[in-house]
Amino acid sequence: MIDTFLSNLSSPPLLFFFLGALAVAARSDLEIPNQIAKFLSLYLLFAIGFKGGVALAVAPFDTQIVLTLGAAMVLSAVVPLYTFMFLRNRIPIADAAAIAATYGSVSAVTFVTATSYLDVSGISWGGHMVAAMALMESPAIIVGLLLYRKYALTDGDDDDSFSWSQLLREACLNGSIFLIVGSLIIGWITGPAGMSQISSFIQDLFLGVLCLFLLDMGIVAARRIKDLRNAGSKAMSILITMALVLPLLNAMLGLGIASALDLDEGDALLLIVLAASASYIAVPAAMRLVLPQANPGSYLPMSLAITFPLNILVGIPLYHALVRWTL
Amino acid sequence: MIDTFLSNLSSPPLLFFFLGALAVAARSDLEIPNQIAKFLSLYLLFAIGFKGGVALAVAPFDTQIVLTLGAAMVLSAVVPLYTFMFLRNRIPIADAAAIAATYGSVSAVTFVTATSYLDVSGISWGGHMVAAMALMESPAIIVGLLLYRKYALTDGDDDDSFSWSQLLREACLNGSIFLIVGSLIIGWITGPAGMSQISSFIQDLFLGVLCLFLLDMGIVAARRIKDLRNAGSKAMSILITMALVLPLLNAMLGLGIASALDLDEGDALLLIVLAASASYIAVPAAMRLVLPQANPGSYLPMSLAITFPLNILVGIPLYHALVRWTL
Amino acid sequence: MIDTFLSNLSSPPLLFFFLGALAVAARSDLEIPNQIAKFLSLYLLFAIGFKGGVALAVAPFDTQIVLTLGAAMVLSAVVPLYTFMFLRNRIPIADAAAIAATYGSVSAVTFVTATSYLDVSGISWGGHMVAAMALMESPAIIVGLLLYRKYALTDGDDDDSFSWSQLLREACLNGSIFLIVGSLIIGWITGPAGMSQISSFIQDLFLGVLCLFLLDMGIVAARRIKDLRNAGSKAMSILITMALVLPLLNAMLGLGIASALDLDEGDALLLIVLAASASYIAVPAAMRLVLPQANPGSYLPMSLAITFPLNILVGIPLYHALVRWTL
Amino acid sequence: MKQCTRIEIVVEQSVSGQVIDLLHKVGAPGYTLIPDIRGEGDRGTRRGDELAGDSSNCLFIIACDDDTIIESLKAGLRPLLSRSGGVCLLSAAEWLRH
Amino acid sequence: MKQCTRIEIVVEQSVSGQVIDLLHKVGAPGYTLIPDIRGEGDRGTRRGDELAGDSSNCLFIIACDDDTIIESLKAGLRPLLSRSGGVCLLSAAEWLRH
Amino acid sequence: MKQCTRIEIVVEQSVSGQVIDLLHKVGAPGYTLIPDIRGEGDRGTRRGDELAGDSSNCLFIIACDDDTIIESLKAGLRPLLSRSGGVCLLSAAEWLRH
Ligand SMILES: Nc1ncnc2c1ncn2[C@@H]1O[C@H](COP(=O)(O)O)[C@@H](O)[C@H]1O
Ligand SMILES: Nc1ncnc2c1ncn2[C@@H]1O[C@H](COP(=O)(O)O)[C@@H](O)[C@H]1O
Ligand SMILES: Nc1ncnc2c1ncn2[C@@H]1O[C@H](COP(=O)(O)O)[C@@H](O)[C@H]1O
Ligand code: NA
Ligand code: NA
Ligand code: NA
Repeated sequence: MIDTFLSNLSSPPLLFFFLGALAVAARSDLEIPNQIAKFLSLYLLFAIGFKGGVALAVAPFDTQIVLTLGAAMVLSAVVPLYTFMFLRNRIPIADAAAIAATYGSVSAVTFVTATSYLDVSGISWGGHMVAAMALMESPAIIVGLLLYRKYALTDGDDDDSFSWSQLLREACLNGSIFLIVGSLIIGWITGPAGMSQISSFIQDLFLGVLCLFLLDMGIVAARRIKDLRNAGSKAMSILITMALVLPLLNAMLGLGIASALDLDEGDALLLIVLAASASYIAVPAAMRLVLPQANPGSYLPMSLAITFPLNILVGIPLYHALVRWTL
Repeated sequence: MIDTFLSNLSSPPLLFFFLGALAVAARSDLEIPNQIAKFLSLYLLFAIGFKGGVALAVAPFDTQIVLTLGAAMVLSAVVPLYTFMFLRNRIPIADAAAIAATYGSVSAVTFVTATSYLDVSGISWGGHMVAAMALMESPAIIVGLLLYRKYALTDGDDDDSFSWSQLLREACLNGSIFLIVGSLIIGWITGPAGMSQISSFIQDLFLGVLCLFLLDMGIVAARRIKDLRNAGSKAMSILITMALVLPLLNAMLGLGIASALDLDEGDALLLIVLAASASYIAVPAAMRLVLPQANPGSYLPMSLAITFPLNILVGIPLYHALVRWTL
Repeated sequence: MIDTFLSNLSSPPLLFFFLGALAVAARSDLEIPNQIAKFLSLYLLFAIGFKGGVALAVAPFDTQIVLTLGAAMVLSAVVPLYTFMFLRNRIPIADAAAIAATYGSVSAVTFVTATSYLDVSGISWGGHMVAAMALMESPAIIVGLLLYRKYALTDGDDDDSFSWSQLLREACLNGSIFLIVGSLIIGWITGPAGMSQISSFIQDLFLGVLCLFLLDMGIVAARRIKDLRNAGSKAMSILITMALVLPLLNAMLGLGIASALDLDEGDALLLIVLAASASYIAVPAAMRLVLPQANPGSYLPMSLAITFPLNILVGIPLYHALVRWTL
Repeated sequence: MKQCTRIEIVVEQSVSGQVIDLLHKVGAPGYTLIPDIRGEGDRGTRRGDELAGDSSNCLFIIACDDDTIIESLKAGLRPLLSRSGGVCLLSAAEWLRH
Repeated sequence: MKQCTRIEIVVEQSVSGQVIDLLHKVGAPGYTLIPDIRGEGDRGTRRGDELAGDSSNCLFIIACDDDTIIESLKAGLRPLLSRSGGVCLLSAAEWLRH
Repeated sequence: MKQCTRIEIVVEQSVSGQVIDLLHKVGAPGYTLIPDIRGEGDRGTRRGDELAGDSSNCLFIIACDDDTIIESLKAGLRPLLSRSGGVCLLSAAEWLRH
């Protein structure tokens, strides 16, 4: 198992993540321009969505797939419930709701890193897991906001600005969700014929782009750690602990579901990674619009500076070992 | 023929165009950063120019090629004439001149989409058609402006700001024209040896980049449709009709020339597509400087939101069917 | 030898450099967006660093390599000495120091162009030359500043703002140096296994990206020539002469060391190119912070508009001929 | 030259659409918009690093010589500013008419 | 500290070169230029989406304490603004001299 | 509405970190930062073309109603401006409080 860890840690993408973090620690001015970072991320969503869609086209839906997708959505709605319940008397209630949504939702880059971990290890995984990821992005946002409205608004204020249509739009039509779902559907429509047209672009470049993207993630995650240090309040220790414990807890839940559904090795690992990961793009974007009362200084450093590195550095090989051991 | 339509509509690039349009319709915030969009466009011009140049290097000029290039330029100068004559008493004269220039000139992305349509269908086409495209960009701009000056300036005002050198610079040295011509010449100089050095970059990535670029085009075209709705004047119905009729009319002219010159299937289709397409980069950029009196709100939505989708979605397979049927 | 020149001049990357320069001369508005240019440069550093690291992993350090690295660093510290001594009574002393640092340091793009010249010619070169390049970036900056402090500050002013830690950070942790060193180390850790994961991204696209990057370099270099013309002072003729003579002089020094160390053909050429090249990214960035008294209008046009084109157009094949003739 | 009020508004990028709608509603004569900029205020630092969930700001500049429009703009902005943060500065300026 | 006039000019990106030439000609002491921004005015919306043929705006800020220069700048700007649109605002400011 | 001073600072991009540190030190209530812009002044043209060694400028806007803070900001800026160039303009404005 130590072996798996070390080989994970010495894969180029993860080493570039370290390099980015090191750049911040060493106060280098290394930086990926922001439009480029955005483009690399669009590329990854486009490629993984398309790949998943093509895979779905050749191995169509069966009961197990439908059950997996259903379980994924339930997972994404349940995680916020217990997260919120635990936090709501400990930190401001808007922050508790935003953190709940953050951990119920998923991180596409963590997922993508796990798929490339599987690809490099030669373990197969199903294209429907991309659909599972897409389905897990939104429910947590809605649950998080409903929890906030139920528990915070007994005094009735602020209610006028709420709009279901805005909530649903922010939850489901965020650019990154839209692109991954769209690419999935297009991949599914065009199938292997479509893939043959763009596979050099989508497959051959994938790991190289992932390296550059994780370099950027290393930079931004390390900056967030600095932010965390600046904040340094009492609540911070709760938040840090949660950011370390929640992914492991949620991974266990994912593992339970995976073994209940008797998933294959690859799909099981991906479901666990989805459960364990926390959002740092779609959820914050939605929260800023539908729950501006929540402080991004609490939920963002948790997901980006702690949970994200934890998952990609230690989590993926650890969850993999657990899958091997359990299934 | 229905078959050709459907297979055209289900090619990945076109599906991504739809996805972009859908994003706007659904009010998603999906967006390609503007420097990235510019880069994707530079890449397409660079790649198609280089490819055309290399093709020219191996199959050098003959009489038919020279005739084709000449006919292309004439086409680009004639189309503005009848377009302007039809419009000049119906809408403001500056707008009529700008629209004339727009439809006489060409759209490189429509051309590129047609070449990839041919490549995927396994139909060959000649590198000199890239040169034809480059030659068709400028004449319409000059003709459009001369028409405006002949018919609008009887009262002599505004004349002082006119400068032939500025006009020629804007018409011929626009960045996109310059890049495509330059890449063509470089491809022609370096030939297959040069191609072997950069073919992975230029050929293998082409369709993938085209997908992302058409995603962006779908977004901007759909935004323009919204703009059109906002305008909603009487003149608008003329403009919309023109935007639907002109490409078909110009395509017929292109078809006539193609059969007179006895062009091959691929080259004939490309000439028709060039005739039918309308500019939305080079001409608007030139018009803003040499004819700022014209309202971009009239000529841009026409070419971008109506003629462009019409050509790539319906036009290409339709013109192809006509070519098959005629030649 | 004329042959080598012509075949160098007709390689796609160099032709795109000309095209960029021509765009400025013709007053075309062709432009590479600045974030894109930055990204292309990050890509080149990432790719060349990684490639060098992988090469090091398979052919580990020996005495000759250690000697080469040592000689490279010494070269980079010695060049500023005589450059400064020659200039210090002829132009403002801060400018003399900055020019000294500029010519002691290196240009990564010149190096990269030389490696692709070698690759295309089928001549092998050692990965440790990438390390040599990285080691040559910083010493000149430090030597340049120390010279300035020794000769300029007899009157003691401005001294308070000096900080060794800032100087070292600027000299050694500049983003581009950091990325190349980091990629080198990661390539060295992951070795051929890592390379197999990202080689399509790193190797296949390399020359295509270099074409687009040199297109941009052609544009910015030509703009600088215009700047030079504007300045037109007496000192300018000294600066222009220096910009032409220094690279040749430094190349001779490099050639001497290469033959003393008995380097292989490829490594010898790269060492000479490093000696002959002048920095236009790392050094100016550092100088603006540690020596803001120096006028970027003097050292930048020298390295960018004269020395850089001289090296890539004429220098590389010339130095190659010398290497062949000497070794 | 004409006296006017120069209005400068900094808000989060994601609400820029709401500000534009407001400007249309109150009948502002035009605006200039600088997108994707940074800032720091009571609600923390906005580094404009969207991939890190960080938001950007944007800056509107509006030249206006009609006091009724200015008043309705101010009234429309207040709830927006108190909900999502930002600043709005007003100063006197002269407008060079073309 | 020194009294000066702060001049702010918004024009279409494509004429920025002409404004820079004008600034050189009238002898402006310097300028700051924010490129590639957006706006809306009498001539429609400029979304800065060049590939859709849309143009961008740019914004110049000039601090100037010489009235002759200011007058010739204004004179030079007028035809440009009436041809291609845009706004120019002037206001009083204090300039912190270094 | 509240009277305040609008402070506008243009400096080279590479010293923006030092300005932010200064703003924190003097206790400025916030700032807005427009990065990567261009300009021309006594120290030549800054085209923001980093790969050509060219630097960019950046522009800070600070609304502040506390004179002590303004004075210490000015004092802290002077050495920075004389070392690396730039301009700082101050003017009066009204601040719409949310
Ligand atoms: N005093 C200030 N001066 C200039 N800009 C400010 C100031 N306070 C806030 N801002 C801007 O407004 C944004 C939101 O402010 P806040 O709501 O206070 O977090 C910040 O990110 C800044 O860009
Ligand atoms: N009232 C205004 N306030 C601020 N900016 C304006 C205003 N009117 C126009 N502009 C700017 O000037 C550009 C050209 O204006 P126009 O010529 O009126 O279309 C617009 O795109 C805006 O960026
Ligand atoms: N008079 C001015 N008006 C506006 N901006 C200026 C002025 N002078 C200098 N600047 C800006 O400050 C930067 C540095 O100025 P300098 O130190 O004079 O070279 C320039 O690049 C401009 O962006
Ligand atoms: Na999760
Ligand atoms: Na046409
Ligand atoms: Na050197």
